[in-house]
Amino acid sequence: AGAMATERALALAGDDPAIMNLPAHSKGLGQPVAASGYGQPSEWEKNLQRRQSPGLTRVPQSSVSFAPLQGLFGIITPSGLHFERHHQGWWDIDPSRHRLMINGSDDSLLKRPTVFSMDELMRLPSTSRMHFIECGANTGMEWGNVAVPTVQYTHGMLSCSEFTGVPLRTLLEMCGADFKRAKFVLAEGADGSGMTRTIPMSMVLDGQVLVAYGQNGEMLRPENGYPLRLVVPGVQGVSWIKYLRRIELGDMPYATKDESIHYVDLLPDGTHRQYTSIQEVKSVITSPSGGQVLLEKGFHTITGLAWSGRGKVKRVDVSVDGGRNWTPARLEGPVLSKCLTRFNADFVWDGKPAFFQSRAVDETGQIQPTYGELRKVRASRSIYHNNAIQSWALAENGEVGNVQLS
Amino acid sequence: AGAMATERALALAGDDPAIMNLPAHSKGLGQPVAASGYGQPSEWEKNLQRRQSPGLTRVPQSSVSFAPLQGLFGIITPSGLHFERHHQGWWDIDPSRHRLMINGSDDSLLKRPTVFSMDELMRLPSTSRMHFIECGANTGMEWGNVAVPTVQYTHGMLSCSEFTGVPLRTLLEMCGADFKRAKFVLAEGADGSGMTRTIPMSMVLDGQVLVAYGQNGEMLRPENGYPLRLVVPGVQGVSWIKYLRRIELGDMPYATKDESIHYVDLLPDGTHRQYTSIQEVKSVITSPSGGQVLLEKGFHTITGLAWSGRGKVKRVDVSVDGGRNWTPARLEGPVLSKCLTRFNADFVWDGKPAFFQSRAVDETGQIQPTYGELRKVRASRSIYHNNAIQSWALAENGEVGNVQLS
Amino acid sequence: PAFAAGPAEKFPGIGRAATPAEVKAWDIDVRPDFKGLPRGQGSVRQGEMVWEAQCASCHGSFGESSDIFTPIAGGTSAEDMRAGRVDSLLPGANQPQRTTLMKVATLSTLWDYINRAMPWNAPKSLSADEVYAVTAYILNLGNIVPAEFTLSDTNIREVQERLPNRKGMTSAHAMWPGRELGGQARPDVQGSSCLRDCKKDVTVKSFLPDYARNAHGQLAEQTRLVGASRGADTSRPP
Amino acid sequence: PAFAAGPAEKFPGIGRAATPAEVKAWDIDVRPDFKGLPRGQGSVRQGEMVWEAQCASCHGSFGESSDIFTPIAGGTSAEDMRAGRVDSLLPGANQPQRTTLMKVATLSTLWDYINRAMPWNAPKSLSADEVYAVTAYILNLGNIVPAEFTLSDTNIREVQERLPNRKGMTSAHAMWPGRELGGQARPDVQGSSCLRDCKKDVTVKSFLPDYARNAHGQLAEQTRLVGASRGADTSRPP
Ligand code: HEC
Ligand code: HEC
Ligand SMILES: [Ca+2]
Ligand SMILES: [Ca+2]
Ligand SMILES: [Ca+2]
Ligand SMILES: [Ca+2]
Ligand SMILES: [Ca+2]
Ligand SMILES: [Ca+2]
Ligand SMILES: [Co+2]
Ligand SMILES: [Co+2]
Repeated sequence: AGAMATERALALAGDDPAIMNLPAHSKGLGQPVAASGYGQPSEWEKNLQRRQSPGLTRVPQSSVSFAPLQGLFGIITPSGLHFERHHQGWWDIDPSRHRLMINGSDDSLLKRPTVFSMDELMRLPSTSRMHFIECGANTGMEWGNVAVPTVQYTHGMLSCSEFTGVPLRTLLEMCGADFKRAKFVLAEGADGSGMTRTIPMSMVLDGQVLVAYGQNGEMLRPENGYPLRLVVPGVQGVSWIKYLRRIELGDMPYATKDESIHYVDLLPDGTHRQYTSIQEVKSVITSPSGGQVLLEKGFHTITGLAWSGRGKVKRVDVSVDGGRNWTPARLEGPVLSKCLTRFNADFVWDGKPAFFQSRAVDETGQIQPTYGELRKVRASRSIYHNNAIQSWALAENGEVGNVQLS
Repeated sequence: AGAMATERALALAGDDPAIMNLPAHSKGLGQPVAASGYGQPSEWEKNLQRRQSPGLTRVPQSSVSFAPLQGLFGIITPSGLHFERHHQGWWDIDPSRHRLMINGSDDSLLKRPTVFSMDELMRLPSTSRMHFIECGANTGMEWGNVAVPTVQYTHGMLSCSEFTGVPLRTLLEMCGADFKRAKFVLAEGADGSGMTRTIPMSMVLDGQVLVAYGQNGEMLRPENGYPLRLVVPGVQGVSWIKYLRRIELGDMPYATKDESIHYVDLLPDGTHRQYTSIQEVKSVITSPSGGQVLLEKGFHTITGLAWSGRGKVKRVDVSVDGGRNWTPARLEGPVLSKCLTRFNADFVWDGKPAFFQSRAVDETGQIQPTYGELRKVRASRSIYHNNAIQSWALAENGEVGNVQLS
Repeated sequence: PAFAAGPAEKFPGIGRAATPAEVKAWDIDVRPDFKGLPRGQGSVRQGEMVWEAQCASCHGSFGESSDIFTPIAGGTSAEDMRAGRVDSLLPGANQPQRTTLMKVATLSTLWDYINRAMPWNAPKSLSADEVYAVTAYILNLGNIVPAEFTLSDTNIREVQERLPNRKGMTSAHAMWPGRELGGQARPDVQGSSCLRDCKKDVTVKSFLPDYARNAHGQLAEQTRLVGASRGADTSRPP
Repeated sequence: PAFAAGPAEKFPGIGRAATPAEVKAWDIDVRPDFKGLPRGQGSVRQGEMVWEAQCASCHGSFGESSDIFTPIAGGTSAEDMRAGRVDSLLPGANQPQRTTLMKVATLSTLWDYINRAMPWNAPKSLSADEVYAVTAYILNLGNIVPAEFTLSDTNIREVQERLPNRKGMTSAHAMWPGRELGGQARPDVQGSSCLRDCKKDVTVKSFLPDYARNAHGQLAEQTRLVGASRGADTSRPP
């Protein structure tokens, strides 16, 4: 009410020049259609960029750029702001010369090793589905302590798109796969890293895994694997092989570099968990969030994202008192499986300090853990799969900071 | 089978150089992350641009650019390819100086005329929803005869995005609106045209109309009304006022220029239908479509879009024999209300001529009409609201053309 | 009370009362019942001066130009003015273009639009009197008012009753969402759900003539370089 | 029969049989059971030459560099080699970085990765013998094979049995989607659904120290210019 009184006083103090002096755009002729055949965001939005976290990686071709979640709405990530993770740089590949090969680790697993051109793949029955993609290392910097200031850096290895492509199962059927014996699939990229990952056959069989060329209505972006990538819903991003050139059927997992030396999770007993694929139930408040300063007391909307690699988000609870009490947030539809879900909750700021936290529950009953609950089992050296509840602290001066609570 | 035999012969004739000679991207180091803080499509995708239809309009600031539907996937339109319709050019407005005013046509209709800044609007409870937007004049050039070659020009005044914003109802409640007497809403833009349209209060009351700032996860694009536009689901695009500066409550419709001199539909008896808002059930096959040439016989996917301003799409039938026989197509989920729905159907081309047609049915039971059915009632001078079934003719040489059938 | 209270307490801190001057600055719309019309007046002769100086370059001296937009005047008759319906809108009337005066049913529409949007490159630059004047000039071009006429807020209702197409609009349709306009519940057009043997003959009634093949540019450059098809090479015959 | 038949008749015209030479050109993966490993051999000494010429600039002469990536060798002991578990992975071991040799459990992984991806700026440029050699050199850096050792397709299985962390991996978890790996059905971590009075004290355990305030640049320039908040001005203290 105090803030409002000030507002009103200000208003009564005079008429708003932004209203009284008609702006140029009300009194002139604007720009023509098709000024850009492919349009761009407003010049006023330049602050929202994907960015690197200084010091996180040593070379920019094997690195990460984070999506600016603090400024995004809804569930679709603009493709220009999709997070990046490359191991040996990205390419813009001539699609007319790109090929997909399907073979077996031996002849008995697959009857017909086959080569497909993009022309051919794009003729096959396709499906379009919205899914999140999250790097297994997302929030990895925060396993031990608070390390970075904003949600862009804590959670920005996360994006969500509508993907279009052919179910891998269709292709394997065409090639005469022996689904009884071939329990694993190796997917391999055409880039320098020749990125390879073992893909669960169960997800191929139930039609979830896509050989995708479309992303948010257009072709994949070069940074995201143009012209072909694998989509493995709910599974960490490294399995979504970019520049996909080859699929091999096998009867054992492949222990590739990025599932043996990296993307393995160190447990307290010194063993590494291997083939940890699923991204567990998780959520984060994107606004108000670290590095932001609230302008005024009064009504605010708490907004954020929730997701689960196991299926649909069922509920998101929000707390503003450090986790003493929680209130269910509003979920924005459509709530889709293995897709981001936007949640919103009301908050009236009285000028006192507060904490913002969110906790997601998925349709399998998994509940997002606190740091305490997570570390009790996995300690804090796993690097990957940190799905703990994120806490933001609001100070009296309106500034919001990244914190971890008892 | 003939085509396949040829293929195999070709394959046996030699190993594919695209496979045998490893490409540069398999043997080198690619580009770094964040090479673009805001990424762009592949260089190979440059053909897909929004384009004007030569001769359609006289000045490019009051004109249309069409979305390249022939190359799009799924239901989300990439914001860079969103169709444009400006009446007095587009602007990139400083959002910190943009205001929304709400007033009544007289004091009795609205208790508190109010001014909102963008800062304030973005604090209110918001919702995110996916909706199509179609210009009332979409397919208008084809009322009488075939006039344009491709689906970009026949149906490209159509796009679909996830919009984020505040229900207009919330704002009107804050201002103390008299919903009993105020049956109409005037929405007004801040651009030179000061575009104004009368909005149905029934759609405001049921929460459908949004005051939106978000589009596909980021802010609206300047061409689409940055920083604020009205979203009126299912209603023709001209009502989705861009650069929204003012909402007025009234007790009668406003008969603005673009609902009295334009966006009125001329009937055979010489009267004009006024306030024709709803975009009726409609669909179009986007591939194969006019101006394309099929490369090969054999299996092809027929793909297209269906939508209805009255609700969800319930079914889409596809015909390849000129409308003698129809087969239900596959609908891709999620099927959402007043949103594009992607459909797919199988087609094996035997090298003979064929016709591609699609026919949508919505959840209210409305069925998309043929040109014959449509013209029987409305003749062919309406300009707006042409939702007839589109026909594409496939010739023996593989070329697809735009036709209208008996 | 309209400007006294603050915004609803449900959302503290959001919105502020608009001042009377602010509302006056932006509330410029004029409704069919002429609510919102400011006082003022302008003669056909004054309008002609405004028109020649600020409008004719785009619309032509007699509102006849179609270089920029459809013509403003033309296609209406004295008979139309009496009946309130424009005959040249009937099928077969052989009217090349539908002019503004053939269509407009509410004079407020013209006044409001010129006031908010014209001249196209300098909208909202005319005074109220200039808008009256130039509206009068347009009406005179259509022989709706005589050359010595002065249009004003006091006589505009009478002129409304002379508009050639004032009875030319209908809301009796199902395309307005809601019942505010009366309208009709049932859409006027319905397709068929036939699935098998729906028709006998299939004839192509209309197709793009060969001379128009390249009218939208080289289509080969307007589609993707991969996929099931390529764009047709429209620089050559099919 | 593998290369004889064409693609399934369900989708005529799509896909073609891969030729044996094509499969050979692309099927380069080497599995943990060494399926896919080409014949060949290379000594530690030959490997040292490859290493110094093509690897050391990034990884350091002894695989110790962390300028480019985590070090490759270091942190393993003779005891680890016998047991197949690396002690320095245990909590409190005070090992600054987790090197490649501390983690790798399957020798195929190293061979396959170097063969497909190294040198980083010229991947797939090494001959099979060079990959054997440089792998031998790396193993020697970790004291897993002696300096006179020659690694080959015939003895690689024996060397696998000496890898320090060969027993360090587990699939006993619920994070693989499917039952192909055994694993566990029940996730190991579960949160609480408490809604009211869930805890007493709230203490901030960790926060960003003041000196790191600007470590990610000026945050005021990393958020939108409108909305409920602005980015903090991190060029100044809070
Ligand atoms: C620089 C060119 C230009 C000038 C000068 C100009 N106009 Fe226009 N006028 C246009 C264009 C273009 C349109 C169509 C705008 C649209 O698409 O909504 C138009 C539309 C109109 C219309 C609506 C016609 C219809 O049927 O929709 C009227 C009435 C009009 N102008 C009157 C005027 C008057 C009066 C003036 C001078 C005071 C004027 N114009 C000056 C370009 C111009
Ligand atoms: C120009 C720099 C550069 C050169 C030269 C280079 N590497 Fe690398 N190496 C890297 C980088 C960067 C990575 C990490 C790649 C990634 O992120 O996946 C790496 C990773 C590795 C790894 C995996 C380490 C781990 O723990 O994941 C091995 C093994 C390796 N290199 C061996 C070699 C060998 C052998 C050579 C020479 C034949 C070589 N490297 C030459 C830069 C280089
Ligand atoms: Ca293999
Ligand atoms: Ca008004
Ligand atoms: Ca305020
Ligand atoms: Ca008449
Ligand atoms: Ca083929
Ligand atoms: Ca040990
Ligand atoms: Co990753
Ligand atoms: Co329009």
